[in-house]
Amino acid sequence: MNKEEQKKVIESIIFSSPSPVSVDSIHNFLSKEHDINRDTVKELLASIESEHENTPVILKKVASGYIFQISEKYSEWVTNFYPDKPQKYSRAFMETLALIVYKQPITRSEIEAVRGVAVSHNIMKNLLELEWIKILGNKEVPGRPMLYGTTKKFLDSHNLNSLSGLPEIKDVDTSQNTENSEQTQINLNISEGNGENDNNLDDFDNIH
Amino acid sequence: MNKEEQKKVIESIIFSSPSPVSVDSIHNFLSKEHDINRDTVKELLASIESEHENTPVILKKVASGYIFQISEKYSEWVTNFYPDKPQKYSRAFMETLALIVYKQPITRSEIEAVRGVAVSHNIMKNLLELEWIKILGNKEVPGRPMLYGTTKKFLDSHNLNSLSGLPEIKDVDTSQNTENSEQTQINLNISEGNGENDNNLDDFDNIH
Amino acid sequence: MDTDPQDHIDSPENIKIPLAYIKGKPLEKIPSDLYLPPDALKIILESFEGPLDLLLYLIRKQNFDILELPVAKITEQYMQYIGLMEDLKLELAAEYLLMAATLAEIKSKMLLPVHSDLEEEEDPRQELIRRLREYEIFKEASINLDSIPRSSRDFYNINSVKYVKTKKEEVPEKVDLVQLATILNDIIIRNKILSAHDIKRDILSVREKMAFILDTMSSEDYTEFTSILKQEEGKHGLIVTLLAVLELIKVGLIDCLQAEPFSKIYIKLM
Repeated sequence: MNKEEQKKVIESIIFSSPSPVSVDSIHNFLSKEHDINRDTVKELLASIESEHENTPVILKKVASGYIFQISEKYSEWVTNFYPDKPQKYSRAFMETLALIVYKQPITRSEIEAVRGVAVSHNIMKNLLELEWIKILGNKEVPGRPMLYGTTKKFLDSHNLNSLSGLPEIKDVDTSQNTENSEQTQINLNISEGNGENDNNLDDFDNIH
Repeated sequence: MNKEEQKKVIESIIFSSPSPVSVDSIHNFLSKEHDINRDTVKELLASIESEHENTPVILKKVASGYIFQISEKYSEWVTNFYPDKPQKYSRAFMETLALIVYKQPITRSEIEAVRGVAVSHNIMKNLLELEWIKILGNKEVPGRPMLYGTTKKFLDSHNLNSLSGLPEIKDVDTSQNTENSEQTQINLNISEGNGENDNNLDDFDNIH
Repeated sequence: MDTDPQDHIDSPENIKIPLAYIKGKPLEKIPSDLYLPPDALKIILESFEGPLDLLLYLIRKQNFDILELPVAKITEQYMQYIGLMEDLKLELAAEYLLMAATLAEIKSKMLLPVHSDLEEEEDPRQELIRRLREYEIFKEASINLDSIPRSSRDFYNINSVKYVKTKKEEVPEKVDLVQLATILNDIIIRNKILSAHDIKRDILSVREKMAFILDTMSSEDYTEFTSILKQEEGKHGLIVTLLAVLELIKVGLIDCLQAEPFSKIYIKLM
């Protein structure tokens, strides 16, 4: 097998592999049947690399070996070819958001108390990064936990002018409310708070 | 963008795709920004195909579109490179598949009638998970059992463009066919159904 | 083994048929001087895909013509295999026994004198012959199908070549506001059940709850899980009810449905 053939075998192996292929594994494989040393394998790889230099698919050396990759020039085309999958929000994400939307201002531990499970750090981070929620202030209780509420961006991205545009929730029976006076207080009508960002804060101020 | 550039974009897309890429999806994508018609896309694909003809990487047309493949000449090297033997399917699995392939649309109990034994839940689950078969609809008999047929992915996995590329089977004797006129009828119903299935079922008709 | 299986196989009028091939050599009988572990024989017998497969094997090994199916001989041999399987305490699928009954029925019909006025009558073997031929066709088709080139076995696709995603202005997906409201409702209802107070322990036993569920549930309609909870039983009641439901599912008394994770759970009597 001449060098050109060996190069083609190496190309085939790297192309068919889902993960990078190391010099050693190529060398081990080829040296089973041919007298080939490790440096030759490296030379062959270098030659394949330079041949692919200006093609859409380039040979790339990464930590664990060699892999073919779409060249930078064409990556943008490929990125655009694949439409982003619509993100699916988890149940935990939706529950957390629902509580913040309807029960703001609310602390993390209040969310946890109602949901019965810890709120994952990722969900809060995600909501903050989306800029759907923000920190409204601190609750004046021991530890001064942060109070969360929704942002104008949340309203904008859901085509709402104000929180009063949200679907109403069914009446929760009163026994629950009275029993949970603290919550009722927090509950204090966000529905009054209209639209603008700052109103959220106003509401918050009103509560306290 | 000239034709050479367009070819490179197409190559990048096909290389990066996890499954075969259809002419239509390439055409839809390119025509968003460029004035290009479907026939030109086909010409470009033909040109890519011929350029790769004697390289280790060839462009292949299968049922759901175009995909790059290791050429036959180098496949054996690849097989030998990987120490793991590819998955072998059981006889029960292959017999069930054969019945679905050649007698689609077919219900589970029809498969069982021919094989003389119950079809294990795992085999059907496995075939559905491989996406080699899918549910085509329900048979209009009491209980409305599900009707199964093969998918484009099944054809793709066997380098086929249509079911007519499969090995032919001996005729089950003619008395059988007349007796089974009901099935033929169902066949027709489904092929009217949804676009994508059409090809499969048409091909299926061709076999018989 | 107390009974020597070869007694069954080698009755004098039978043509020897190999039980199996071991390294290419036919194994026609179980050598008496060699201990063949029952497990090995089990594997041989288990390799049949069903009664039709076993029948085809018996027919083909002896070069019989399917169309002239010698029912008497085949039935006898078939019964010997069944006997062997039973001796080995193989779990015989019902299909094997059904086929034995079918064969016996055909055999007895064949023994009846043919009346000249009933000439039109079907050959009692006809249906079985049809089934055997049909099965053979698909058995062969499955072998052919297995041999055509298959992805990742005979040829290799190059797919998912990596690329570096260029950054796009990402527009986050909206949430469904109606769903958001529904979810809040669910939380509140759930919370009500969970937050009930002052439950005396030991009042609720899982057994008792199982009885209650069996009593209140119907086998006709599905009942939604939360509807069997009693608010006054609170969290403890929820846990006991859940345990009771799981227990009932385990023993196969009730059937449980859930369309997707976190959606409502429905149960009914089996």
